[in-house]
Amino acid sequence: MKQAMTPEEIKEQKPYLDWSLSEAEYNYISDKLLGRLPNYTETGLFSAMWSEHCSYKKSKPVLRLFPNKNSRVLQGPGEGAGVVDIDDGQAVVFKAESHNHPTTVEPYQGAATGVGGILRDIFSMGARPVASLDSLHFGELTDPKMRMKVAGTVRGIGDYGNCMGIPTIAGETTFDPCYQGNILCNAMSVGLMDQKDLQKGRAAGVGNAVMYVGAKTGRDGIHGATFASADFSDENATQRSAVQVGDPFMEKLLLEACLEVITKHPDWLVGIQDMGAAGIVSSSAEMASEGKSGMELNLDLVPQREPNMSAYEIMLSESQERMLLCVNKGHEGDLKKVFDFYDLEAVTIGRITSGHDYVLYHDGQEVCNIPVSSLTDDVLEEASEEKKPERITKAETQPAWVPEITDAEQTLRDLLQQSTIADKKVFYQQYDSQVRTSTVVGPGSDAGVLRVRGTHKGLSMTTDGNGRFVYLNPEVGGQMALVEAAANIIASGAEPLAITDCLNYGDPNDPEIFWELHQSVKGMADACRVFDTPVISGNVSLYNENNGKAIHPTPMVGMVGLVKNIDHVIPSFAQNAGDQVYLIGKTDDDFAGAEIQKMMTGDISGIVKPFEMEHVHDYMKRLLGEMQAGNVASAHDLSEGGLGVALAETLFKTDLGMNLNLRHLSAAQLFSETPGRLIVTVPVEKAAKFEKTLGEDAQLVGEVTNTHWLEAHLKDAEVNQNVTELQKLWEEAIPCQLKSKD
Amino acid sequence: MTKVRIFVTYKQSVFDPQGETIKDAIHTLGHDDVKDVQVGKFFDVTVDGSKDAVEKTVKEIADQLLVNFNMETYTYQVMEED
Amino acid sequence: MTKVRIFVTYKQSVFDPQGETIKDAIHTLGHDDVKDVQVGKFFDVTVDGSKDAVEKTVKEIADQLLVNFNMETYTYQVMEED
Amino acid sequence: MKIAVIVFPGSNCDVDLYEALHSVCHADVEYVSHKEKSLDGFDAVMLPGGFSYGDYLRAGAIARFTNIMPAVIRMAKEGKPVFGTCNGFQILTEVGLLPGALKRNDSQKFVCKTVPLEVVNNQTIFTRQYKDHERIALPIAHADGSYFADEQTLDRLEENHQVVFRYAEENPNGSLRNIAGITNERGNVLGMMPHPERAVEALLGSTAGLRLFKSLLETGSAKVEE
Ligand SMILES: Nc1ncnc2c1ncn2[C@@H]1O[C@H](COP(=O)(O)OP(=O)(O)O)[C@@H](O)[C@H]1O
Ligand SMILES: [Mg+2]
Repeated sequence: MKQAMTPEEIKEQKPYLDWSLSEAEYNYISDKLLGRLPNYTETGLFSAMWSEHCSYKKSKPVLRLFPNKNSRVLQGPGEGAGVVDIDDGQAVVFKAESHNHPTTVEPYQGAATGVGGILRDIFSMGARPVASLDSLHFGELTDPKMRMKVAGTVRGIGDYGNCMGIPTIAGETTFDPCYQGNILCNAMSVGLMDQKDLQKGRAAGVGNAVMYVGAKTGRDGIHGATFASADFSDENATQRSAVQVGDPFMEKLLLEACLEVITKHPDWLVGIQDMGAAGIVSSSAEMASEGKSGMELNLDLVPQREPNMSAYEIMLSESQERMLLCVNKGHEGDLKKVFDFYDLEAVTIGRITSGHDYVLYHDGQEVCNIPVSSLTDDVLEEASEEKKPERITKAETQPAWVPEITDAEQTLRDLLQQSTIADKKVFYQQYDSQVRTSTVVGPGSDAGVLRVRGTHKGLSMTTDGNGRFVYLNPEVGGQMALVEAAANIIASGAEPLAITDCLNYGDPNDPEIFWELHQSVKGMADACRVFDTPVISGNVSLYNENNGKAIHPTPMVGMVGLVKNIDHVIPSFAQNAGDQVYLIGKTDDDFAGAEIQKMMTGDISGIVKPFEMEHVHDYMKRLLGEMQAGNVASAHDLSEGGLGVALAETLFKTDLGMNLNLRHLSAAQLFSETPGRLIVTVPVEKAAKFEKTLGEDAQLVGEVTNTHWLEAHLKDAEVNQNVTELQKLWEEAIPCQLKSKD
Repeated sequence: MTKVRIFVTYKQSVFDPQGETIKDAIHTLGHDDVKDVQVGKFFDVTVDGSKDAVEKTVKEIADQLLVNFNMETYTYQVMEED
Repeated sequence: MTKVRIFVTYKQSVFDPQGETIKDAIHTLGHDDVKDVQVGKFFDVTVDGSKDAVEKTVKEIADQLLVNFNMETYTYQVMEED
Repeated sequence: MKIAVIVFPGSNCDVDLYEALHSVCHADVEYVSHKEKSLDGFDAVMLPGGFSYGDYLRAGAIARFTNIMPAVIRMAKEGKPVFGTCNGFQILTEVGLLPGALKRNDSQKFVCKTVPLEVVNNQTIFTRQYKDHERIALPIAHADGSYFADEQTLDRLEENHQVVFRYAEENPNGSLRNIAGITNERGNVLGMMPHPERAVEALLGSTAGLRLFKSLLETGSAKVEE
């Protein structure tokens, strides 16, 4: 068999260093795990499986901080996706995944295959994907190259989801120079299932078949897993094409075939897992490990698209739209028949063996024989150095920046046109947000809401994160990411259930970056405990750097909430003239990392102040009670741009206005971004009850009018703006930048 | 004026799901004699200038705009001149 | 085996916004020497059989599948034989 | 009336059509696989939206060769109601049951939003519950919805009152003469890009599409006489 190098040559020439396996790891594998030198194929398998992407060797110690259980959690992290009980024998399944590096290199295919990958994670659990979300962070639109990347990314997400027939119902899109050389593309998928159909990625039962289904294997994305774990510079632009191409049509067939087997023939199936990063090796080794089994695969039986693929290439290929199944002996033919109906390949490529060895044959020869656990469980966790960055220590001693507002109206108009705040319709209108006819609230609100067909329930979902706050104060920024997600869910009238996350950071070998990771995860974890929203799945993306410069630490929170009665979903815009307007939560001078700071100073600086999470949680819970009781007409959370922007957004798409007494606030505070606030409208007849429940946490600030003017009286300024004009500025800002000729 | 046809195709190793699906459809029509199908796109551009200038332009617009070198490659052919 | 390249374009009378969009983008790059851009797709099909049989196949698959004659038209070119 | 909803490989609005008919209209409806050859026992057939065969090559181009299509054509010839929305409309033009073709949107982009339409012909079996020239708003969600036909065909369509829906305020895709939906000459085959099946429940924002299904279902014998 053509192994490219002998084990001795590998030891001498150390090719594994290029595959991101360290010498210490190599020696540990040789001396402690195998007691011999690994051959070429084995070395390749180790470097992929021991990469950060597959093993989480650096982030694991930090991930342990996350709570991941409560009475509703049926499946926490570790499987394809997390599963949460939503009563009536049903469950919601969700997970998010990053595809940052592939999207930066090839935006269209990178984004498309990101969506494809996360969808397979959902249906491998036995759930039907019912909605997608995305979280996109780009460089500034003033760069024409970035405009093309933005267009490609959005088209990629749209094309894949649209073709699959899964609505994309919410997401976020932000712009900051820190993402100029490394864009972030995080995709989240939500599925719905009957609890009885729950599957695991598990292979067990001596003699049972390992079956490969779906697309053929080519040389796509070889070393994608290790590639994603390596620093990322312009040199990579010249590497030979290993771009993974998505085939959503094939995936649609795969989805239907897999769900047919899972729901109609549960007795055939032992386990199922999608082939994601590091392809066949990670799926098969993880399934064997989970089932505490041995496994033998014959690679000659793997359907191949290209000739002369080596064992190493077959095992590490990241060709898309493939799944691995463990099938009870004797049912291989039955299973094949189902897949035949969908014109899909289903091939037995190996068997479960007694013992715990992972054995591969290629061209009639044994090319790998190692303990299963050496690939999956024996990975050396790495303790990382941490150091608090100078910039934070320094900022702590400096006075906080407060904007000087000379023209509050103009400031509001300018803020509405900031690309991070402006209307994102140009993007999300490229996504089918209604297919499957269950979308109650689509993109353009705080959270997307789906009804659960056949019940009175609904599911509310959102993705949120703000790298600027995390950069200035990782711990508080981490808390804020969770609180913002919770505010969005609650604004829709839903009870937060649990979260998934994508942790997007720079090179963790830099002690300052690892400190950011650690602190922000701690902040998120604490907030998760306060809100009782365990982390049920997630994903880590490190090495998000370009030519040595890291992105802002950008943890993304994907939260799902339960709507008890779908008829009580709360809209995010004002409903009736005469309704009372309340501001929920305290407003302070919080400008560090705020959109107004970036707009006025061109940069962000200062310290993001801590806030009282328990208190925020307490009044949000009471607010939710009022919503569920039908006492609230609309609710919108305050995020980028603060109260001023939120008030305008509450009036867009209506023909109403507001008259507000904000004399306790300065003009600057109109744009402060103190976390945990919402703007809520309440019918007059419900106001007394509402005020009683919310007490001091709700401040009556005015009423909804039928003038379509936003009128606000502040301590040191007056705002009187025509909403139609504001809306026009907000709507045209991004299309205008996209069309720019320079 | 010179008319140049620029052909853009996927690189060899890149998977082309469209070509596969079309091949299957052709087989459904009964044409098993068709062994392979690959899909590409072409651009007919009309360019003003000397022969050398035209070729320079073609290369530049291919490099900067028409071709995605992550996965595509191109050739071109001068169709007619006048 | 014969390789045939089948070119499919919109009919002359059909408005093709894509060509216009690309032309504009080329002008933005500063290439005002590009006067016109038309876009088409092509299919490289590898067919087994005699020359006549191959041409017959090409015509049939073009007529039945590859071309929508409401808006498109096609030409083809034999690329290589062996 | 018993209605078949055809499921092609890659159909994905099949659920939407089915549920609109089943859960909302309480009609007798069944999914039928593209592999079937017969539609015996059905009184009407509907082709759903989605991406049959991934829209590879052209939207609807490959689906027209599936086993079920001869049976669909037969039903059309017999004068029974045949309805296609979105990808279904594209398939109906590809197979020649409706004239013209659907091009890529002028914007070159997929577009999902709700657009105003005018009911141009309320005398069809599909539209008789709408008022003459009524304005309604229906969702669209497509990348290839720009209706194209040559001038004579367009003139003939208008003379015969085959244009049933027109985009009323903005033209979202570049369709000639703002055409959003047409029938065949006999009036028993309707194809349209907008999705009436997505507008049948107030909970989801609109019921403007409901009367299309009701028109058909409340016809008694839906068969169109020649
Ligand atoms: N990439 C995207 N995909 C889908 N929806 C998006 C995307 N970007 C923004 N949106 C939608 O636009 C609206 C505004 O987004 P954002 O300003 O991030 O809201 P918020 O601050 O309330 O989280 C939301 O409804 C969001 O779902
Ligand atoms: Mg919000």
